[in-house]
Amino acid sequence: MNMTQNLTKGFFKENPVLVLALGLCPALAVTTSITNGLGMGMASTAVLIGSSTLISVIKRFIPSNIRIPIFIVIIASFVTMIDLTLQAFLPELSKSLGLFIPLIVVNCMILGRAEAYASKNSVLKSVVDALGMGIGFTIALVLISAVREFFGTGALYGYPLFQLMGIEGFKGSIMMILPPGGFLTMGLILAFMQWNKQRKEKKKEVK
Amino acid sequence: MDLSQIITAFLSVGLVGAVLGAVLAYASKVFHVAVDPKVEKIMGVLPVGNCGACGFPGCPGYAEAVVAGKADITLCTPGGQEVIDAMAEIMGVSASAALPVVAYCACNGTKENAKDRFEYYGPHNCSAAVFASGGHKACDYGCLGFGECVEACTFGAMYMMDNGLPFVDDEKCVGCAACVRACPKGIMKMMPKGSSVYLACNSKAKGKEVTDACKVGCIGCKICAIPKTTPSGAIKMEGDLPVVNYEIEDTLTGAKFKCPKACFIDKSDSKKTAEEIAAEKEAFKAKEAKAAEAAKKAALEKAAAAKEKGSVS
Amino acid sequence: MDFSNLVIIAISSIFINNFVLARFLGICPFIGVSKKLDSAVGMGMAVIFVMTMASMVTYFIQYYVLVPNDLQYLRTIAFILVIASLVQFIEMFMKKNMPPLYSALGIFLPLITTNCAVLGVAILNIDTVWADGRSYNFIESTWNGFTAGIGFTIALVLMAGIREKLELADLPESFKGLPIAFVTSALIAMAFLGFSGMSIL
Amino acid sequence: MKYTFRGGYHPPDGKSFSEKMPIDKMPAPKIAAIHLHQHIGAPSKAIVAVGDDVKVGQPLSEAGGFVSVPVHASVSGKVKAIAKVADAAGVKSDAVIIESDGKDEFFEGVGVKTDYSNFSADEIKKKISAAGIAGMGGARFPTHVKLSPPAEKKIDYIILNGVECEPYLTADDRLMQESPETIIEGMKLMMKVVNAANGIIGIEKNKPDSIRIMKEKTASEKNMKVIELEVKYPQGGEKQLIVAAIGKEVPSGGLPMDVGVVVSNVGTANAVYEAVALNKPFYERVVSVTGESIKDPKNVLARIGTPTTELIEYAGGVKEDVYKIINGGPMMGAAMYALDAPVHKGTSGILCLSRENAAVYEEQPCISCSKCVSVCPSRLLPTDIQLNVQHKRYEEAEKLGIMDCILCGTCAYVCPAKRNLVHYYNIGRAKIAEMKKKK
Amino acid sequence: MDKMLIVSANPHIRDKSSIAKIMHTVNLSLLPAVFAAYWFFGVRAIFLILVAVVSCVLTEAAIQKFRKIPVTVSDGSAILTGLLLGLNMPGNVPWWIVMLGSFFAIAIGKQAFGGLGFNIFNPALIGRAFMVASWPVEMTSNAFWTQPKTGLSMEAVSSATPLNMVKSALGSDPSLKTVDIIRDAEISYLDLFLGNVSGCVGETSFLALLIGVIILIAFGYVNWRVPVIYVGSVFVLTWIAGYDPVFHILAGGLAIGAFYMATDMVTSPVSNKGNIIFALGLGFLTFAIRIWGGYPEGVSYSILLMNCTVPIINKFTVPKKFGFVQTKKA
Repeated sequence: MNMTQNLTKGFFKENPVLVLALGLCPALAVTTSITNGLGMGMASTAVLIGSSTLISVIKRFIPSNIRIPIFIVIIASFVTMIDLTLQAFLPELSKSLGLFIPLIVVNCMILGRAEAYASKNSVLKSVVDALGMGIGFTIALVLISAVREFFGTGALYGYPLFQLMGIEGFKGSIMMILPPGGFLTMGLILAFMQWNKQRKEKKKEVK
Repeated sequence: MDLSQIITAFLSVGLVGAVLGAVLAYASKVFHVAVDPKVEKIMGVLPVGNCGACGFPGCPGYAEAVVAGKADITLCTPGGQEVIDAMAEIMGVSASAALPVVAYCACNGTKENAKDRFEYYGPHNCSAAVFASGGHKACDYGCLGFGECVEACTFGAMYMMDNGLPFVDDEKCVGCAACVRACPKGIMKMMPKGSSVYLACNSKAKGKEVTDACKVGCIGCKICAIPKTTPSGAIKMEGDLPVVNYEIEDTLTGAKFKCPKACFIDKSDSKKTAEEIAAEKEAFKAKEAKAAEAAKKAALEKAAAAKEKGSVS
Repeated sequence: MDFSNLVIIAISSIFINNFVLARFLGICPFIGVSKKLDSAVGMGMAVIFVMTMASMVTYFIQYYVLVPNDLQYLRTIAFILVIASLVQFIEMFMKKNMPPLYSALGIFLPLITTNCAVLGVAILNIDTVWADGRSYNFIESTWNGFTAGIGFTIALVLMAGIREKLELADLPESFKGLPIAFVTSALIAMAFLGFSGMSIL
Repeated sequence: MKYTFRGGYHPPDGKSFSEKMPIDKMPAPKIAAIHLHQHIGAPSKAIVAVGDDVKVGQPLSEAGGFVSVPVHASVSGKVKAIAKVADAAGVKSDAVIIESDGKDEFFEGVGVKTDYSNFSADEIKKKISAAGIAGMGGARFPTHVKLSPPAEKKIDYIILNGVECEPYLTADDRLMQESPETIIEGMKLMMKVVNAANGIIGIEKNKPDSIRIMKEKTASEKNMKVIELEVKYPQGGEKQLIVAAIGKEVPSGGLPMDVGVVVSNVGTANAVYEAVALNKPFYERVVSVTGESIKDPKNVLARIGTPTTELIEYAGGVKEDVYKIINGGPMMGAAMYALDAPVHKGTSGILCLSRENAAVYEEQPCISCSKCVSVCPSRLLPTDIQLNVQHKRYEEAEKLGIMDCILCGTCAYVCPAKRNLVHYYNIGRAKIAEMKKKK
Repeated sequence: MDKMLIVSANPHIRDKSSIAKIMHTVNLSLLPAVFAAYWFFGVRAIFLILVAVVSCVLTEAAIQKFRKIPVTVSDGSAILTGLLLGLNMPGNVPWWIVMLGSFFAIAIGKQAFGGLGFNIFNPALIGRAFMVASWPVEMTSNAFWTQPKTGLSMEAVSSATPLNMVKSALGSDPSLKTVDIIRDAEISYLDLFLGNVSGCVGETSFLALLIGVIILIAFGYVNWRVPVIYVGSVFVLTWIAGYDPVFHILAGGLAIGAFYMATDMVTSPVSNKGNIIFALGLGFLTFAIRIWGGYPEGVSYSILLMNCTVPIINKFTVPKKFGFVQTKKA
């Protein structure tokens, strides 16, 4: 597998949220607007890259039977760093993501990559893999939050599209930015992906 | 931030960690319970993300299920192919060295070829239809055409054709024999991947009964099994139905062209044009005529030789 | 001890701010272990147990280790360490001393380590404040952990019951598996909206 | 007091076609095909060879075990072949095919009156078994086995089943009206065999004539009573009848003898009398040939082995609109496609239905209206069982009690979604039996 | 015989009932309620009901076409969903909200689960809950409820529903008595019974809905236990808690909920025992949400919540199989 493939596989083919169903909690909880989704995605990516790099650097020195606690501590350290950084520089975002910043620790995507990839591969490969996965995670979060923001408020990234198009009477469905909307969007996106996959398979069969 | 703060931070977390570590280390000795070493080995290769994607309660649960044989080794999506391979090694599920096989449908009773004996109403699947007086097909052994085999195929290698019979895509078929187990009539069978000609009938009934029910059913005439048609001996009769032994290499062209009911089907025919098939038939006939002539000649020569011998003696 | 505070905590963490359906905590096990009713009940019991224990232990860590040393920023690291160790300890203890309970609950324990609901409840115990600015005391924290676990269990058990029924349903191909699980969660979450604004007192 | 059970449903009974028709003795057929296996249990073994001459009542086979009974020639003539013949369900099995010589001669001793008053229980049982009697209600269980409970099981009651809850069928009804004495004598014989103190005859309320006659005839017998049962299908199910008569439920997986009861069909009682008193083996029985699509509905005394086609012709043939021909009643009988299938010991009727009555419907999804649950006499959850079988989850289906189902078809009858419930039960039960065998 | 006979499993005769017959009977039994909606809320009520019915039917047909499965709108179940949804709308709600709600009800509430018979939740209520969560102002604020008017006058005057009135009055002064509040608003029990009060267009008339449900019970399409126990338990609970029980059973959507939504065959338990538990749960939840909750009305949410529990109720109320209860020797 070359580097490009290694990078891009996380975007869609092995997207951590949409295909592997990892890291669902933040993907549903903070995706009420694109700003939040993007912020969460980038924060997680930063933690992922940091921890993957460090783990793959020191992988030789970690005794295998206590590797998991060590990984968790490493990840937790990076999370704390990110948490403090956000609090200092982006207090608004930090507030709206709230609880879910510290909870990046228990995002199984990060531990999963550390265990399945970084602890077995070279530093460069691990960084690329982490970057790819992080971008994939961000893509998924932005996608979900775009759907929710658009149908929920009629706006995209804060721009009120409906009003710009001159449709005044129509109001977005507030439910989409409430908890049920998160589940629903996720379910419908997954259903769409499954449908698309089956359609392609069927096409192949007909050929 | 002054130095003392860093030291307190370091010390307190270190202390918490040390205490917990010590307790756990002690506990792991005190509470040690023997586990199947295979489980531990599998735990070693699993990602231990405990994500639950496999449907089991965490990685240990999954590892135990695998060792107990209750779960497939393919359920760990985060681990991907590497984990599957590693687990396969631990579990000793090596890729079988046997010849690759593919499934085929041993029936050519299309809607046109085979008659119905009654109209069937009920659930649209084969095993249900069998419970209504053995199924609506006049032939007791014939394909019912509801496609339960296709449903059983998890590799997308089968589909139902318009003529009411299943089609097997040899390239996709992995030889798992799920369709063989699914068919209530025992029509789906396995053959080596490279072979092309197979017997498309499963009827163990006598000649008249078969002709009453189906245009292309095997009447048990034994023509295919005689050495003249199949010199290699790859076809043997078992009761009223011939059985092909694929271990003996043979193109089975004799059986294909000489069967009076055309029960032998050549898979490669679908890729050829009508002319090509006709030409092949001609070639076979010519070859056979030649062989017959040669045999005749040989017989004559033999007779002549015998005569000569006789005259000499 | 004000009993009414406990009632408010219970109503809030079971119904109004249900951990799964409103707070999105513990989605992975919620989706993963809700295929069978029996496992769902086992998992739920294990979560209740661990959440209660974790609430108790992290309370001590916070107020007797971190706060006196002015180290609140190490909260995340300290908590996750404690929780992970706690779970592992409980698991080993159960395996040895209570095999029947272990086979019923224990197998779910590892799954809980990385369950964000547990860390979530620990952090929420510290962060939530009453109207007068007071944080949860020890009993309130423990009670919050316990009731949040009950809320999680209720959601999990309802979901498992529905998913067992859906196994036999004639679902559209594209909705089979995860998609319908999420759609169902959405509809349950919508039903739980009925509890919003509820106050018994 | 109301005699009935919980659940059940009353479909329109359609008995008017043949209930007034006296039993009509049908001439012997030209060719009779007599299956060697006409009962539950081991098949019987043929003792005649091709070419042998046989006479009416001559045994053609011997029992193949304890749970097995012989079959007897129903016509006199020559054994033409012993070959596989399809039965009403389309299953092929060995049968003795006899070509009639038209003389209808009796085998030695058949039909000779004997004084049976001094017979011991064992002697009676032996006679019953030798006569090849198997339950005539449809289950075809060998009667002598039913009458041989283990020593620790005390039998208190013989219950005669004159319920005939299947719509259309009238064979038992006619038999009760035309020969009540023999039925009562047969019951007395059975009571003697198992030493039962009481005899009960259960008859559904929609047969007032039978009830009147049986009551008159048993008036002098102290230990016998006739009970009038509510009109509800499947009142004639063995276990349902026991509940209705004595209020006890046969435990799941158990037999009537577990509650001290032996249940027998009225036809069987008649056959027992004939076997013991007249030395006449079981070679003919009453069959209702009925339905709206037959020209001349009848109750026929037909020889075992008579082809269905001849029965239909004897009843005037089918009408144009015939759509389905059923062996047995409309609720539990089997639809036939091969009309040369011969009459069996368990054939209680041949039913010709028109499209209007026997329409088949496309299945619709279950809307859990729970009608099936309220009518199920076994108190199961029919739709859950069906869905589990449909999704090949046989263990679940077994847990839900598919094996306790009596296949009566009431659930499928009432289902507004027209689901083929019984069809799935058949599949599920077969698969579970298969799985158990493997273990 | 040369004619091909039919073979299928027993039984060979079938009852004449059918799903379409059941559904259409239920639809017809709603006619009194539709008439009451027209009588009290005018043409706009009929318009809303029509929008709902047409959108439901079109959605169902479109999805079934898209899935390439037989279109089954003629069985009347989509019409029923539309009718119930339309009857559950405030009089002044914008029509496009009704349309979107109907779409959601059928697409997500029903077809995503595989269509008729497999839905876990009552589709009409899913539609309504979706609308309440999405457009709370239009669906619940006083400006969108209309004052009933007898006859054909066309102007619509907005007014709070009795439940809203009582809830907000009690919120400001808990010591008030319900009876006094409604007397001050000039609402009599008779008004509540007939439907001459503000509210959703089809829910106000207890009388019309009662006629409908009696027809259904007579046909055997509704298990009488559910409506009776549901209404009864609300009555008893509000009575014990010191509220006005008669007001609580007559006001709001309890009638349409108890008579039509809770009794939906698909989403209610199978056994009688299950139905009793189901109805008791409904009664308690409705009481809890009305009295303690943030909403003045709790019927639709309680039914949705109990719908979630139906699979579990079914699991634990399996009837005792024949032969497992040994009756004592007589």
